[in-house]
Parts: sequence; structure tokens; C-alpha cells
Amino acid sequence: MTEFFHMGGYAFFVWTSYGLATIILIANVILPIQRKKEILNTLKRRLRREQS
Amino acid sequence: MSEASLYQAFSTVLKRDLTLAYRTRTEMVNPMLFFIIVISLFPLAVSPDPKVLQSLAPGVIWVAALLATLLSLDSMFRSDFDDGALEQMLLSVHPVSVLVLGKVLAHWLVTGIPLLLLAPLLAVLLHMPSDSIPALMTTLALGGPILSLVGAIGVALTVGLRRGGVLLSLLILPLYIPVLIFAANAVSNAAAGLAIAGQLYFLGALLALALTLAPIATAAALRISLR
Amino acid sequence: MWLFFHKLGSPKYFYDLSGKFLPWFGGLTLILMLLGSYWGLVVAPADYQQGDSYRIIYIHVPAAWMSLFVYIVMASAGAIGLIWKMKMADVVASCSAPLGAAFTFLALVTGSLWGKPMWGTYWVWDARLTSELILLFLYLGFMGLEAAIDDKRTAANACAVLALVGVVNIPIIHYSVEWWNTLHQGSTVARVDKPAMDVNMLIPLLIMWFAFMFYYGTTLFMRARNEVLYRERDTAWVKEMVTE
Amino acid sequence: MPLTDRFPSQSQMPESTPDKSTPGLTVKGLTCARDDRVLFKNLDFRLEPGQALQIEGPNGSGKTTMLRILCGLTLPTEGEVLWNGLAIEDNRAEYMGAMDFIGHAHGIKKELTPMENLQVAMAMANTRPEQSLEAVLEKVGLRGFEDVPAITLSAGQCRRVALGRLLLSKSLLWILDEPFTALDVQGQAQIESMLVNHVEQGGMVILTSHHPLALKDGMLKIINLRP
Repeated sequence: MTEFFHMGGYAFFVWTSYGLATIILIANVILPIQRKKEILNTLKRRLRREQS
Repeated sequence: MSEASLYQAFSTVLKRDLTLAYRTRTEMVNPMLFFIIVISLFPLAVSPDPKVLQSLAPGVIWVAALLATLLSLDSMFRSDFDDGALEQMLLSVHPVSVLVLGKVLAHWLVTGIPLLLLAPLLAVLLHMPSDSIPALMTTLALGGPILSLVGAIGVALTVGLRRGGVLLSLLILPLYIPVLIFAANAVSNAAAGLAIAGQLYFLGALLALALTLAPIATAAALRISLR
Repeated sequence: MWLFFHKLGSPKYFYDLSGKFLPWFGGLTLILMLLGSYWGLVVAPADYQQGDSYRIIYIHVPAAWMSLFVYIVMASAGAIGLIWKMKMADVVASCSAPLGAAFTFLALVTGSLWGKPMWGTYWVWDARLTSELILLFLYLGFMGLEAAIDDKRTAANACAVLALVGVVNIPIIHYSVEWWNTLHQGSTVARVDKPAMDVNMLIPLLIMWFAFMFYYGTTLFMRARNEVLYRERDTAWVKEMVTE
Repeated sequence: MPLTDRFPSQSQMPESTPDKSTPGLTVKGLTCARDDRVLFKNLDFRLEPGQALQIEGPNGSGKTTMLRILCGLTLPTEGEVLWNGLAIEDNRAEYMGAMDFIGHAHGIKKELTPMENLQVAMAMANTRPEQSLEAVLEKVGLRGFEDVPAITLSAGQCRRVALGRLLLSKSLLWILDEPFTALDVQGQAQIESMLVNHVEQGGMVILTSHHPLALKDGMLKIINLRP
């Protein structure tokens, strides 16, 4: 198993690439989810204020 | 709407811009001074040794010319935008792209030509071999209008913005890269005595493309910016 | 087809339609990503010349391909928005820009990480990497212009013009950089042409390619749906949805 | 507005020829919202030759925006503007020829003289006026200022030069944004008489101003953009 992580001596380069890729890809998924929550909350607050 | 009046409108815009530039001719000098100062920085920054300067010269002169044009681009539409003349141009009977062509030609005559005339002097400053100076002049003559035409698109996009200056360079410099590559290479090849016909043909092709498409894109961009 | 294209123009129709597709796209992306990476990292044999460092292509090549693909999608969405004045097209263009920039950045970094073992330095003015860098500048210009204009519709139209001008220039820039590269780098760096790819190396690449495409579809839908919610916040269907 | 700004040459008539049954300007369902603040909603009106339209309303009520929509500079959120029964985007050349717009920024170049400004305007509007430029300048009360750089003129005088442009071009519809600003009493009287006899001779005027116009009631329409 450790030999796999060793990546024939290029462990640093391969794993940094894949690590960075995961970070960027996951970030671009989480950002919209948070933004959606934020939009829905502001809309809810606005509606409550309008109705009251 | 006869073609004659279209040409007449084009030449009126051209004459108007040239008289405007003449009336504020102190501003015309700024791009030229910038051009000279930037080039004279390099011997100080790198080394005064002629051989080093010679290898640098084509690229340095062309980058400086490019930046000088970029600096002077803002004046193309800024004053017309502020006093409403740009609106009148958009509301003219004639197609806006033809009027824009007039303005771009005026801008090139006011800033492109002086850079062209200054180039030999700066080539000497950088110890460039004398047989590469004609190549430098040809590339500036072919490349200069492209810089103005493509730059006009960026200026038209950012004319409505308060601080559009920095954004303008971000929009336009990537589009200047092909011109820079072929022009600078043509001059350095000429210095080494190699053939430069291929590069000049390519610059000519870029000029033809810019002449046909850029005014239409600029007209669309102006119509959008003034919305 | 034309009716569908026209109906897609209405935000609500797009919102519902993309809502249905989203879980499928998301699931597919996840599966393909895991399968492709596993296949690429474990199953595929080591390259006889570069050893295991070549496995970076399973991220670099799809990302580079997506960076160009997304820009073309942006330019065409912009053109549709300009010519037929479709609000949804502007939304697609503005939501694609950050994704395209992310792909380009990813392609650049993985390219330089791959370059270190192969060429010995992190950054080489190689034709592909230089074109990728210039493409990143085009994306940043697009996003910069969009942020600088206040009115949403004017911003979308201005960015559409910029994207169209950009898309005309991309082949020119790429050709000039290629030509410039063969000029200077031609002799020194042995052109590393793609080794005859063993089928076990090629399949993960295709899988990752599809994975990235579906990933782009997923995140574009997510961002576009947010934008639709925000822009249509005064409409009845959004208010009713919010109060559920 | 298609991106490519086609040259509307003579041969290329708009698809359906403008029917004379609805001459003048027709506005249908005009709505304009500025980042979710609705300026005005569902405006419908028609303006025929020989009529004037006065738009009143507090500051920020969208008067200027409405004028810019009517002259095609700005796009409305909804609704359309028709000239002789055709949308203004479709018969742009005809509408631009028949309409003149003077905005708050009146488009007079400070560095040029009134004469030069009028010459540029003439070329833009592609008309050959019957009266000479001097006569026009005299009509707007600028005798003796023909060749003085506009920078030395007062704001009121520059406004007169801009209004002089209206006399030059044979345009049917005048769209004016606060035409009486910066004018002295005598100037306002001169301009008002100019507008009145333009309408009486079958012309059309749309203006934003609180200045009362001496027009018979059939000829004057008023729209109030209450918030």
C-alpha cells in the first residue's frame, strides 16, 4: 500500500495535483449550496417583513 | 442615403478629431514621452553593453509602443462620452461602425504615427543594427493600426465605468499578444539578416481582420455602454 | 427543438427542468470521478518513460479541455443573449465564467506540477501552458468587466461582446504562441509526443473527460438556479417557493 | 439589436414598409425598472405630427430615462416604441433621420467653435440646410460668437448652439431634456417660440420641463411620472 502512495518517487507532484483538484472541485460545489441558503434566508426575512 | 454622405460623415469625424487633437496638442506629446522614457529605463535597469541591448531592443521597443498606445486609448471616447458627443454619434443616420473607424484612424494618426517616427531614434539608443530599422518601421506601420482598432473595442466596453483604466489593460493586452509576437520577431529576424516576409504577411492579415471586425464590435460595445 | 429552446428562455421552466437533472448529473459526476481516478491511479500501468508522474494527465488534460470548452459555451451563450435577448443565456454565461477560470487555473497548476519532473522546472514557456495562461487572463478580464458594470443586463451584453471578441482571438493567440514556441523552444526541448497510449491508460482519460463535463453541468446548473432565484425574487413562484 | 451593425443601404427596405396609417411615435406598454425600482409602468401614448408632449415629474422619476428609451439609446424592460408603425430597432436609419435628441450633456465640443460644432452636426445628420450656419446662430442669439472657441461661452450659450442644431437638421421629432436650463429669460422666450412654431408647422416635440408652452390644448399632451 505504501508503495502506491510513493507513486514511483513522484508522490509530491501527483498527490498535490489530485489534492488541489479535489479542493477546487469541492469548493465549486459547496459555494453554490451556501449561496442558495443565503438567498433563501434573505428572501424569507424580506417576506416576513413585508407581511408584518 | 448616398455613399457620398457616408464618406463625408467619416471624413468630418476624422477632421473633427484631428482638429481637437491639434487644439489640445500638449496631450499628444504624452504617449511619445512615455515611449522614450520607458525605453531609456532598460539600459539603466539591464546593462549599457551594446550586445545585450541589441538582443533586447526589438522586444523592448514593441512592448513600450504597445503600452504607450494603451495609455493613449482612454482619450479616444472619454471626452466625447463626458460632453454627450458620443450620444450624438450613436444617434447619427450613418452606421456607427463607420464613424468609429474615423475616430480610430484619427487616434492612430495622433499617437501611432509619432511612435513610428520616434522608433529610429530609439533604435539608435539601443544600438540596433541599422538594417533592422526599416523592419521596425514596417511592423509599427502594420501593427500600430491593429493596436488602435482592437484597443477601441476595450475602450468602448469600459467608457462608461468610473475607473476603467486598469480594467482596460486586462481586457486588451491578451488580444495584443499575437501582434507583439510577430512584430517583435520580425524585427529581431531582420537584425539577424533573416527573411521576415512571413511575419509581415501575418501582420497584414491581422490588420485586415481588425479593420473589418473591430469597428462593428466597437459600435456594438458603444451602444451597450451608453445604455 | 425551437419551442424547447424558446421555453428554456423562461427562468421558471429552466429552474424546474434543471432541478430534475441536477441529482442525476451530480450522481453521475461522482461515480465517474471516482471510477476515473481509481482506474487512472491504480489500474493503469506506469509510463515507461515518465514512471507514475504521467498520472497527472487525468486531471490536467480534462481541465485544459474544459477551460476551452467553457469559454466557447460562454461566447455562444453571450451571442444568444445579445441577439435574441434571452435572460437565461446571460445567466449561463455569467455563471460559467468562474467555473471556466477554475478549470484553467487547475490546468495551469497541474501542468506545471507535471512539468517539474519532466522538464526540471515548474514553469516552462511551453505552447500549451502559455495559451492556458493567456486564456486565464481572458477569463479574468471577463469577470473583471462583469463586476465593474452595475446594471446586470448591460454587464451581460458587454461581457458577451468581450467573449465573442475573445473567442475570435483564441485560435489566433494559440497559433501565434505555437509558432513562437517552435521558434524558440523547438530545438532545445525534445518534443515529448504522446507515447502510444496503452488502452488501460486511455480509458481513464475518457472517463475523467466525461466526469469533468458532467461536473461542469452540475455546478453550472447549481449556480444558474441560484442566479434565477435571485433575479426572480419578486415573482410569485419564487415567493411561494420560499414560504414553503 | 443584432450584434452586426448592418449597413442599412437603400436597397434593403425594412420587411414591412411603414404604413402611413399610424404616423408619428407610438408607445405601447412601456415599462422601465432600474435594478428592481420600477420607474414607470405600462405607458401607452401616441404622438402625431403637430403635437407636443411635456413630461413632468419629481427628480429621479425616470424622465431622462424615458427620453433615452424614446430615442433608442436605452432599452425598456418591457414594451416597444414604434415610428410610423415600425419598431425603431427595425427602421433605425429612417427614425434616426427623423429624430434629434439633445440630452442634458448637449454634445457641444468645448474646443471647437460654434460654427465647427454645427458643421459636425450637419455631417452627422446628413442634411443640406437651406439657411446658412450664420443665420442659424443668429436665430439662437449667438451673433458675433460664431468663431469663438466654445470654452469661452457660457453654459447658456452652449445650450443655444445645441438648440441651433435643431434648426439645421430637417428632423420631424425633437426630443429635448430640460431644454430651458441655463438660459436667460430672453433665451427661454426665443427657444419657446422656436418649439411652438416647429409644432405648428407639423413637427413634433417631446420635452421634459416645467416651463409652460403656449400651445393650443389639442396640440399639447402632458404626462406626469408620479412616484
